Amino acid sequence: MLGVLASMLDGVLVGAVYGLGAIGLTLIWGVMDVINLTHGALIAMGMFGVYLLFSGLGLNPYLALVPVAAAGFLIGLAIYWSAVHRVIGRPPLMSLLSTFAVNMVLIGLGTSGFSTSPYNVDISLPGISLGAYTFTGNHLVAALAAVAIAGGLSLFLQRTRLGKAIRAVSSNRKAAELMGIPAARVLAQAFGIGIAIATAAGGLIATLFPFTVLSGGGYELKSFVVTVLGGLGNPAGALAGGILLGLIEGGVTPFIQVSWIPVIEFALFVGILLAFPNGLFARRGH
Amino acid sequence: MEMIRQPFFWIMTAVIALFALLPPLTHDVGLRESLFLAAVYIILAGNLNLLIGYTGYVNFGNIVFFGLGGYLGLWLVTVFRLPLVVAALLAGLAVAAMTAALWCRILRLRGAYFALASIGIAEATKAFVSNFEPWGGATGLYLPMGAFKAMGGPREALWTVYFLMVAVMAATLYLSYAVKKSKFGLGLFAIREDEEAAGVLGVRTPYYKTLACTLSGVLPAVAGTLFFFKNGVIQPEQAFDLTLSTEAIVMLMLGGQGTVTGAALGAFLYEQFRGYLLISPTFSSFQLVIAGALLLVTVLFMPGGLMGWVYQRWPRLRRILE
Amino acid sequence: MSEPILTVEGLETGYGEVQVLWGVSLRVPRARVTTIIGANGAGKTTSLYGIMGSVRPWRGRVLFKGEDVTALPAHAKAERGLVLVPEGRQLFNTMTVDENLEMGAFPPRARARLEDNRARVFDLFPRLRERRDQKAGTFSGGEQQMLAVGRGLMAEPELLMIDELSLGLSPLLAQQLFTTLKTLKKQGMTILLVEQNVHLALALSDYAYVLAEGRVHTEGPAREIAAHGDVREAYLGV
Amino acid sequence: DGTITIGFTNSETGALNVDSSSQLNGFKLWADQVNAAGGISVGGKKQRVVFVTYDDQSKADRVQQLYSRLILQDNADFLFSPYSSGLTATAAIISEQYGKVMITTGAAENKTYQQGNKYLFQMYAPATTYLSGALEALKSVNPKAKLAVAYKDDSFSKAVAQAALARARTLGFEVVFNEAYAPTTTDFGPLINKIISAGADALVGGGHYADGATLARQVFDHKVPLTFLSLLVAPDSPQFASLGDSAINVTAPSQWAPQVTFKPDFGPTPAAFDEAYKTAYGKDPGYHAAGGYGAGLVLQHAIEQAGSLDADAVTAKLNSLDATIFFGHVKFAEDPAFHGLQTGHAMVSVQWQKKGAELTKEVVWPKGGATAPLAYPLR
Amino acid sequence: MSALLEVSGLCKHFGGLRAVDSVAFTMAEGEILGLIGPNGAGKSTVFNLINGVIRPSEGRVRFAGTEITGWAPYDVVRLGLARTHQIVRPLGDMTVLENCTVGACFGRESLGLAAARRVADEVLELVGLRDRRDVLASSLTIAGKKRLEVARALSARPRLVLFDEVLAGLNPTEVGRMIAVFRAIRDQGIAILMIEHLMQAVMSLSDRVVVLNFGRKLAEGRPEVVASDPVVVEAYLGDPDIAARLAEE
Ligand SMILES: Nc1ncnc2c1ncn2[C@@H]1O[C@H](COP(=O)(O)OP(=O)(O)OP(=O)(O)O)[C@@H](O)[C@H]1O
Ligand SMILES: Nc1ncnc2c1ncn2[C@@H]1O[C@H](COP(=O)(O)OP(=O)(O)OP(=O)(O)O)[C@@H](O)[C@H]1O
Ligand SMILES: [Mg+2]
Ligand SMILES: [Mg+2]
Repeated sequence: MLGVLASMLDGVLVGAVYGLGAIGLTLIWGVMDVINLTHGALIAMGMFGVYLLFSGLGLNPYLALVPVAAAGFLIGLAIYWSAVHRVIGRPPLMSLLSTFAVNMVLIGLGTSGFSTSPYNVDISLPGISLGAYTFTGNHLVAALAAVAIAGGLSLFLQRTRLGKAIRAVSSNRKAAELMGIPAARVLAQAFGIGIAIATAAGGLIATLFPFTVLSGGGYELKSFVVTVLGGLGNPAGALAGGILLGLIEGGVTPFIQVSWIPVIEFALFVGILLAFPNGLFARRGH
Repeated sequence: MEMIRQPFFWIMTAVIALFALLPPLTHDVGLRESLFLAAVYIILAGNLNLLIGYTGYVNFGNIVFFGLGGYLGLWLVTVFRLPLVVAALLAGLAVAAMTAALWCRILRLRGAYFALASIGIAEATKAFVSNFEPWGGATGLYLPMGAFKAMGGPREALWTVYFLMVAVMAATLYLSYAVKKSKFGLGLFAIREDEEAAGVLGVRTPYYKTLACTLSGVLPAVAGTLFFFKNGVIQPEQAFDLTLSTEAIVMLMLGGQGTVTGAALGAFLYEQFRGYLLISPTFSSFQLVIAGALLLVTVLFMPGGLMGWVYQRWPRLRRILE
Repeated sequence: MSEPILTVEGLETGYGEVQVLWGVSLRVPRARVTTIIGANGAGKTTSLYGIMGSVRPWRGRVLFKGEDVTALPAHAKAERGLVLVPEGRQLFNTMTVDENLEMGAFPPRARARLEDNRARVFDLFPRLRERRDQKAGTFSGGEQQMLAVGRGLMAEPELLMIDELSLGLSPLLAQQLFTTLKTLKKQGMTILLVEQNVHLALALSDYAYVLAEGRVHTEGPAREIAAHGDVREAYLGV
Repeated sequence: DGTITIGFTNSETGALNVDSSSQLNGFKLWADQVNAAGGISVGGKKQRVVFVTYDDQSKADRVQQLYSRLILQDNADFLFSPYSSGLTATAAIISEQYGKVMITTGAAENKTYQQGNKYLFQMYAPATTYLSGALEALKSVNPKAKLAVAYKDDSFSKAVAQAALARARTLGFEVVFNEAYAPTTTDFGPLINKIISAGADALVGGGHYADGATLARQVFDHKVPLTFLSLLVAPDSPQFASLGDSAINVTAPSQWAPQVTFKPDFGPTPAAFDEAYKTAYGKDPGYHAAGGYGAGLVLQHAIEQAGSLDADAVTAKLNSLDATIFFGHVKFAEDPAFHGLQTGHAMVSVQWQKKGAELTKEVVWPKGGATAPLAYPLR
Repeated sequence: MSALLEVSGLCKHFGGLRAVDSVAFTMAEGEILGLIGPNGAGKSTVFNLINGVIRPSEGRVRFAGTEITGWAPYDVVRLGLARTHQIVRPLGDMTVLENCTVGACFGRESLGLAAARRVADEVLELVGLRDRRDVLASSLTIAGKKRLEVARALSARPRLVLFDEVLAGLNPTEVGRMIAVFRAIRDQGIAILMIEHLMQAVMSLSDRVVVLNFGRKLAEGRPEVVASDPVVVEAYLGDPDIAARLAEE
């Protein structure tokens, strides 16, 4: 019994991080209808960013998140202007393609730089234990950080002008231009924010699990699941979705072979999609 | 059958003939291997085109057809000792049936959500098969050498499989052309442009979508059987490789979605190109980077894919190269 | 008469290879209502988009308040007070009425007077106040038109350009709108109107241009145009 | 011409990168030494060795294309296999039809050798034997241990685990937990919680480097109350030491360890190889490295015996080979049902032990070849 | 002879809003019925309910003797009931001709491609889009697109068409021409149910007029009668000689 509780708690902690990982994707997707296939690569980039700052300069991994996210924002702008801007508003597949191309480049550079062998950020904060079960400090901190970032972002989108402008542009670009909103710049910033959060998420994950250049892919997949649970372009939803996902994983593990978890997870995912075509926590339809 | 009177029909036929004749005439197995993979890619991209290019539904799960087909086929061959061709065809039908049953519900989802669901299906299937003991779970199915013996030894077997694969490719090309020229195709295009409006105009959208999706599954499934039969082993990681799914989409876009020529050309060039980078001593370590960069350039400066560009440059070709 | 707030000189543009405008020249004086009429496909909408820069001008110049703004992007012009209520509404369908209006007031100069303007728009179209939280996309055709005009007014325009003002509006509402424009005009607002309800348009305006096949066919004081023989026959259906 | 071409693909990129590349080092070292000595003598004539290699990206798509190319365009005389069992089976179809000898290093899955191949020879002890040593060692210290088996969900690890389960039962262990985990797993939290719940006090299993290292680390972080931990592949790699405290007293089945004391019939002594490898690459050789070198060595021996490059002549020599080299005893099954399966080679168990500040890898099983007694319990 | 279209007790609620509230009317073969009313009165919603784009909350729709309440749009068309959209929905990346071919292929007679193209051509001729037949639908002007909507609906060879403000955006002269077209359509025996705000057209075309207000039927009858009905004037028509008042300073 205690075991079930423990693994559910574990699930929630990890889930929060899944959620954070997905926010970047869902934001960009919801706002500019771009399925950003560089997401995974950039999560990985965040991981290695933190790794380098930590093992290279001995910077505290959690502090390292700040420069990493900042760099992520700039990289985001760069990717937007170079690869995304020209294909926006074209058939959705175009952006799919261009981001896939950028992804190939990033992965290629990554593999030639770090090969595909695993790395890890070697810190372990004192955890808390529950009977024989232990929750590492890293998990606790990561979960808190995730919640904080997600909360901040959704406030930003609902309240601030830029936030609303982002939604306006996503809803009707031409009209936005006519109303004096510099659409392109707004989109670029939105993209930058999305990437910044993706890299930050990567950085947090790096403090939990070892990673390779390719690790991002797995989290990208989970991000898709979370996106659906949470609804497109809805950060708070994404966080909730992530936690739910973690909870489900944690909840079922004690009762089935762990190798069946993915089956449950994705079957459930498709089921939910059919039941709630706009996502479980969707606020605005699509 | 006024298709026969179209020049494009004969262009396709010529290309298929080249595929079928070049390797045996030159006795060049290297060429055969490369064309074999090209054929596989053309089959994947070409059938995907029915759903993405014609109907406007982005299916990331297209690899499931290929993988399931492979598993069903090898299972039938190894366990029931069925001859390859029979197994392949049965696999095709079985996959079609499953698709019709399952996907018609998925197809109720629109745009991005459909894309997501298709990813979900791909992953679920993969995870399921890696746990499914009758199919060897993670170990997969190994093909006993005997299976080749039945076809006169490996050497002959591989040639036979190659010709079969070319046949499936031919079927793919003719099918996509026939569909494009048909009333059915017109309905699909209408759905792609605006599903609501199409419905109001009388297009039975649910049936048409399901039919398109089902059609797009049959030939990849057959190809799957052939491909993994040739490999002699099938394992989940290889059978349901999401990257290949995405690459198929890439090929389609590269060539120009919605056009038969585009799908085929995109697939062919992509295969050749990746293959070349992989073996070229200078590039091999940077092959991904280069492939990516070139792809990006094409996307940005040839939005309509290769065919889009060709049509713009020589509008008259629009009539000839479908 | 004071120098015009907007001057268009020999504007030429089109879509892709197709040229649509073949040298359109307009002068829009301050505090007046100017109308463009013309058959379908004459190039009215294209002219307005050309002025805004949504369709890039190929040749010719656009001067706003004396400044050459030909090359500026649309949003820069909106910030200077040159505002277009586009044909076919172009609302932010996924956002509420309120948010739509708020976005209308995006330029800094408009931000300041957001609340007063919102109040004014709501008085103009009470329906919008009743439905301030409804998503614009689910509005009826006419309601969308109200919102489009309202959003335009939110932007504190110095020159308000409206494409197909009365399109889809009930006669009553159309009349109300025209009366509103008249009051706005009295308050000193400058308006450039594209309108198919030629009778009302000419009645309201001071000066009118007749566009045909991408060229200015005739121009003159509204009354003369209204009386002009072949104009009556071609556009007034009499 | 005067050279012997050996072709193979290796996984420069993709999941199998680490294990595959250390093997490559082994191949290279062998080739360099041979060429330094002028080459392999074929019928008295010295012929130099050249490698042709491509990246198979750890994927099956192009394996056959690449092996065809190796054979037909690059005129490879002999082949080494790709790293994993699946890819090897796929490549074997090509190598067999062109009658090319292919020495497999890595592909430990027994199924690979049950497809009726004639020219395929396995360097490593097959998957089925991997964990028996570890279990015997455990039996010697705690016959009553409650055993947990957790393994990577791929063909190799699964084969190993299943063999281990059978062995465990015959040794009379109670198996309280037995599950596979997805190959991409990085978060072992759920698994570990279950192992704790099951009340296991010994854990055997694992898979390859990435997952194995992670599992070891998280077992440590979660303070799992285990007395014995033995994992496949990962702990054998020198890199494993970087785990620090998490690595202490972890044992692993190993195809080979530098300290072994075999008396080679030909080729270098274990110590000599160890030395050469250190000087060449500046790090300790893992068993993949040794296996790679061994593969070359065995091939060289067969060629020299046959006195020709003819595949069938060489095959005959390999079939009849029954010798000991630095890598251990080598003998291939001749029974057509599983021709080429490695039957001679026996594995050892190694353990990371803390000597002062140093972490060193000691051979702890079989007792005969042991360099240190098994450290028990784990913590 | 029984009615061609029979709508009874039709209701549609959106959340709290009663967009359509127990509306009932009938139409005879070949009749032209005008549906007018203030913006947001529920006219387009009535169309959506009739051809099945949305399901009614209550009420029934009978067409040509068949109960079609809750049918899918594509089945309704096959029965011979076509419509246009107020907010145009062209199949943008297809040519004008292809747009109409779709209409003909999947319309009442569900023709083969060749036959469908012929029908499409005739129709385009009729609405005066013949010369644009090979341009992409997306490149038409709003008014052009509205004409396309008309053409597409007619290609289905319907017995009844629903026109939703297809004259909006035309100048009076062009309206005059379209009115002629409508007469031609009617002479082919096709009944027309049209939403219009252009009184000029409504008056001269309609046999009868139904007036909606806040989702309810406000009035019904012959055009000139309805037009002079003070309630209608007050709610919808407003001041006839507004133009004069605008002009005076
Ligand atoms: N997006 C477009 N692509 C290509 N051609 C276009 C596009 N929009 C308009 N056109 C063409 O430009 C010409 C002028 O169009 P425009 O919309 O300016 O006419 P208009 O005077 O506004 O007509 P209406 O009264 O119907 O609005 C027309 O021939 C139209 O077909
Ligand atoms: N999906 C929806 N959700 C909420 N309200 C809706 C929806 N669709 C329509 N409405 C409301 O129902 C009412 C009737 O809409 P409808 O489009 O039928 O009006 P209409 O009579 O066509 O007006 P117009 O002449 O302006 O086109 C409007 O107030 C509109 O806002
Ligand atoms: Mg216009
Ligand atoms: Mg309406």
